[in-house]
Amino acid sequence: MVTIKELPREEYLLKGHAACAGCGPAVSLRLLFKALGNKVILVVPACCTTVIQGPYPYTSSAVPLQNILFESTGAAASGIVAALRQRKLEEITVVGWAGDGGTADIGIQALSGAAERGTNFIYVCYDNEAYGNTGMQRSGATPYGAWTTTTPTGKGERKKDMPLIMAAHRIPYVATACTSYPLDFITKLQKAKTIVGTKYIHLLAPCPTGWRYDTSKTIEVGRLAVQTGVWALYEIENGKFKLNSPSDRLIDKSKRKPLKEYFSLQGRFRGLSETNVEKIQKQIDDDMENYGKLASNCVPDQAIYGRA
Amino acid sequence: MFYFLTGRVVAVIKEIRIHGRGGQGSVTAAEVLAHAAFFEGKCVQAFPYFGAERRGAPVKAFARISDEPLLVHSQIYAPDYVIVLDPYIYKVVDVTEGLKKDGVIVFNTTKKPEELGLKNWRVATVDATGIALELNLIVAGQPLVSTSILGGFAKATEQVKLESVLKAVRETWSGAAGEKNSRATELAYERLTKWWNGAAL
Amino acid sequence: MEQVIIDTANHIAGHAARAARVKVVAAYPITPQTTIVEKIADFVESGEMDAEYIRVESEHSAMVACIGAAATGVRTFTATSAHGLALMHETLHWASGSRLPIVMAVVNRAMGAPWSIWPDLADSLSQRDTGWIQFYCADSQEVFDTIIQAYKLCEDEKVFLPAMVCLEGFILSHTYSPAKIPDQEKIDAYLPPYRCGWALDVDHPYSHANLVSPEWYMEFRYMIQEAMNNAKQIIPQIDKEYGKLFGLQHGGLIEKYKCEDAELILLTMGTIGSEAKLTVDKMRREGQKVGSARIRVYRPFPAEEIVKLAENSQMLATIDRHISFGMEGFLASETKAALFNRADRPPLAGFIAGLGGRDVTAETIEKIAKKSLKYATDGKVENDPIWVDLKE
Amino acid sequence: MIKEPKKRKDLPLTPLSCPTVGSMGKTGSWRTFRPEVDYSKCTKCTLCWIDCPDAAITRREDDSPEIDYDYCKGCGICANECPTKAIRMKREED
Repeated sequence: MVTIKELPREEYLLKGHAACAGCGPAVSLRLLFKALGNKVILVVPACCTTVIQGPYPYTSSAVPLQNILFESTGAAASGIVAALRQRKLEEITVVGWAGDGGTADIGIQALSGAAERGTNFIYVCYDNEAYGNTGMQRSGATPYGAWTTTTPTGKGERKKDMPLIMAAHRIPYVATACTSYPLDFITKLQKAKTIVGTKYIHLLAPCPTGWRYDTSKTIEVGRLAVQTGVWALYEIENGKFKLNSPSDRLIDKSKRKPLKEYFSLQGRFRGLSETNVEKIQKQIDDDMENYGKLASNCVPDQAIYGRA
Repeated sequence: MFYFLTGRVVAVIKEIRIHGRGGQGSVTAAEVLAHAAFFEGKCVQAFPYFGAERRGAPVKAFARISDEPLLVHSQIYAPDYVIVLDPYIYKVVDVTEGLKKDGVIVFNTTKKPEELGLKNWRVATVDATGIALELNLIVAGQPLVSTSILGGFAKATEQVKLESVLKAVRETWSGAAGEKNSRATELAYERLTKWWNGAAL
Repeated sequence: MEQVIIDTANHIAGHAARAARVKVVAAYPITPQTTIVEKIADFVESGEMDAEYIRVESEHSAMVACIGAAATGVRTFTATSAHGLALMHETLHWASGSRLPIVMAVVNRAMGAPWSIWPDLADSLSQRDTGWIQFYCADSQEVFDTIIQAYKLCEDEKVFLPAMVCLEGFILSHTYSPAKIPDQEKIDAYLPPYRCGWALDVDHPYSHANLVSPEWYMEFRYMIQEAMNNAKQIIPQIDKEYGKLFGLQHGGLIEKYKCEDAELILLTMGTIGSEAKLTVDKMRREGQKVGSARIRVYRPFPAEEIVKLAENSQMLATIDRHISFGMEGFLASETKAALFNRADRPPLAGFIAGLGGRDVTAETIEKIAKKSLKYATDGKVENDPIWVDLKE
Repeated sequence: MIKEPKKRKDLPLTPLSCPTVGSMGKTGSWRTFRPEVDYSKCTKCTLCWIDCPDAAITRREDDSPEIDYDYCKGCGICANECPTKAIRMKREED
C-alpha cells in the first residue's frame, strides 16, 4: 500500500473551483489524479463536477475533459478509447467520472454497454447518494430511509447495488472505495490502471450540503460509514471477492461502531424511526454476512457473479 | 424604474437587490419581502440570480414592488434599494453597482458607512447577525438574518410596514421559528440606524 | 483504381465510409439501415477497412461514441433510421454544438406509432433544427459521392459541422443498381486525413463544452449559423470540384432539370426528384413547359437559389414526403418563407405524397403537375396541403 | 487559445476552457471561519493536505502544511482531521 508522503505534490484539480465547502467528490477527484497522474482524459456527464470545474472560458481540470450528456459516459469513453487506439496513443488512461444518478439510473445503459464490450477504461462513480448538482433529489443510489428533496419522509427503497451489478458483467475489476480511505482508493485506481478492459470503482463520497452535516465532518462521516458496516470496502478481481481493511475485520459485528453514531451526524437521517434504524441494521448485518461468505469460500469458480 | 407607456408614467416600480452568500437565505429574503408588500395590496415579484448557487459563494436575489401588474421579466440593473445580508461581502462584490443616486442600502453590519467605503450613499445599518446570535437563531451553523433584516428595510425605506413583514415572516416560518424570527425582525426594526437625514426615497 | 460495382445503396454507403478512410464507426442496427453496418462490419473484419467498429447498445450511444472519437481527432461515421434518429435527437445537438464533423447516413423511414418500416422523410426533416447539414440523395451514385463530399465539407474549417446524408429506405437503400467507385488514391488526394486542432490532448488539456453563461452562449450559436451560411457557398464549389475530378456531379444545392423556361416548377426531394424528370419530359412532349428542382440540400436551406428559380416561373408546386401536423410539409413552408418578401413571387401549391412508403410514380407526379397548372390558370391556389392519392 | 475573450472573434469554434487556478475567482471569500496552524503541534503527517477538497493546503519541503487563504473555503476538514489538533478554526473578522 502506497503511503501519503509518496504521493506526488502536483495538483490537477486546480484550487478556486466551484465545489461546496467540504465537498467529498472534490477531495476524491484530487485523489484520482494523485493515483493516475495527468496522462488522463476525463469523461464527465451532467453531475456536480460539470459545475465544479467552472464555466467557460476557465476550467479547474488540468487534464483534458470531455463534458458529455447525462446518460452517455460509457459511450463517450468507448469513442475516445477507440480513437486513441486508432491514433496509436496507448498510454493515456481514459476515466469516466460520474455521479451516482449518472451511473445507477440514467447512465446505466451506456455503462453496461461499454462493460459488455470490454471497453478499456476506468469508470469511477463518485456516489453522494442523490442528485447533488440539482439540489439533492433522490437517486437509485440514495440509501433506504434517507431524506432527499423528493423523499421528504425518507426513501422507501434500498440503495441499488451497482458494484455487484457491474461484477455480473464479468469485467476484470470491480471495487468499492471511500473518500475517507484515500490510500485504499489510490491503490485500487493504480491496480485498475494495470488491467486491460473495463474497471469499475464505486466510491462513497460524502456531501455536506446533501447529507446535512457540518462541512468539517466529510472525512469523519465517510469513515463512520465504513466503521459501522454501512459501506464495505472490497474488490472483485476476475471474479475473486476480497474484503479490504478495515471491512475485513468488521464481519464480526462486535467490532463495528454503532449505527447511531453514523446517523446522528447527518440531518438526512434525523427523521429516521426506530423501526427503520433496526431495519437498516438488519440489512447491514445480512450484507456483511454475505460479504464474509463471499470472501471466505471464494474460490474462482464459486464467486457469486464472477465465474470466469 | 418608471414604466413609461405612451409617454405617461404608468407605474412606479420599486426594485430591490439583495446580496448574500449561498445558504444565507437571499432568495427567502426576496420572497418574504414580496409577500409583505403583497399583503399591502401591491403587485410583486421575487426572483434569484439564476446561476449555480454554492454554499458560501456570493449570490444575488431580487424583488419588485409596484402599484400596477408587473409585465417586466428582465433583470434589475438600477435598483432603488439594496439589502446586504453578509457583513463581509462588500469586499468582493460592489453592492452599489447600478444603485440609483438617492437609493438606500440596508446593511447587516456593526460598522459605519465610512468604514464600508459607502460615505456618499444613503446607508442604514443594523447588526442582524448579532440579533440572530442573541436569540440563538441559527440554522445549519449559520446565523439567520434573511428575514430579520427586512425589519430594518421597513424602517429605512418605509416601502412596507413592519406588521406586513411580521405577517409574511409567520407565513414562512411556523411555530417557534416563526416567533423567534418575528422577534428578530422587531429588534432589527428598533435597532436600525439611518446614517442620513431626510426622508427615505 | 476506379471500378463500377452493382450493389444496394446501403452497401454503396458502406463503400463510401471505407473509401473516406473512416477510423471509428459506432452504430446500432435498425431497419432499413442494417445492411450498411453489416457491410462495414465485413470491411473491418476482412481488413479492407482499417477502422474500429463499436457495436454500441443504442443509437443514443452510437452518436455519443462518435462524438467522443471525433473529439479525440479521428474521422467517424454512423448510420440510422426513424426511431434510431429520434433517439439521437439530444446527441445531435451535442455534436453540432461541439462543432464535430461527424457524417451519418440516414436511411429514411416513417415514424411510429404505428410501426412502419417504409420510407418517408419525417424522421430526418424533424431534425432540421439540430445544427446538422442535411443532404437528400436520389440515387446510389449520389449516396457514395455525397458521403465523400460531406467529409470534405464538414472538415472545412469554415464549416466544422456534422452532416446527414439521407436516402429513402428500400426504394433506394435496398435497390440494387450500378455505381462508380472512384480510384482510391484520387479520393485520398481529394480527402486528406482529418485534422482537429483542438482535439482532446493530454499535452494541450482543454475542457470541452463547459457550462457557458448568458455572456457568451448567443455568440457560439451565431457562429453555427455563420458556418451554415459558409456551407451554402462551399457545397456548390465542392460538387463542381468533385465533378471535375471524378466526372460525377449532383446539382450542388438544388439539382435543376429543365427549369430555365418552365412555367411550372416542381420542387421535390430524394427519389421523387429523380422520377419527376420523366414527368417533365412527358409533359414537355405534350407542349407543357414544366421543370423539376430537386432540393438536394435541405440544411442550409437554399433560399436564395429558390428565389432565383421562381423569378421566371408562373407556378410552383412542392411535393413533401412529410407532414408537420397542424400545418403543412416543411418544404412547402420553407419555400414560401424564402419567397415571402418577393413582390413577384409566383403562387405555390403544397402537395403531400408518399407517406409511409406509398409509391409516388411519374403518373402521380403528372397529376400533381396538372392540378398545379389548373390552379395557375384559375388564378386560385389551395392554401391547405393537398394530400395525393388519399383514400376517401 | 485566448483565455479572456472580449469579442466574438476571440472565441474558439466551440467552448474550449483553459485550465485555470481560480476558475470561480478567489473562493477564499466564501468562508466565515479560517483554519490556523499551530506549527509547534504539527507532526507533518500531511493528512490535512490529502483531505483538503480545494487543494488549498500545499505540502512544504518539510511536509508541514501551508494554507492558501485566497482559496481556502474554511470547510474545517483539516481542523477536524488533524490528529494533534494543531489546526484551529477561527471566526473570520473584518
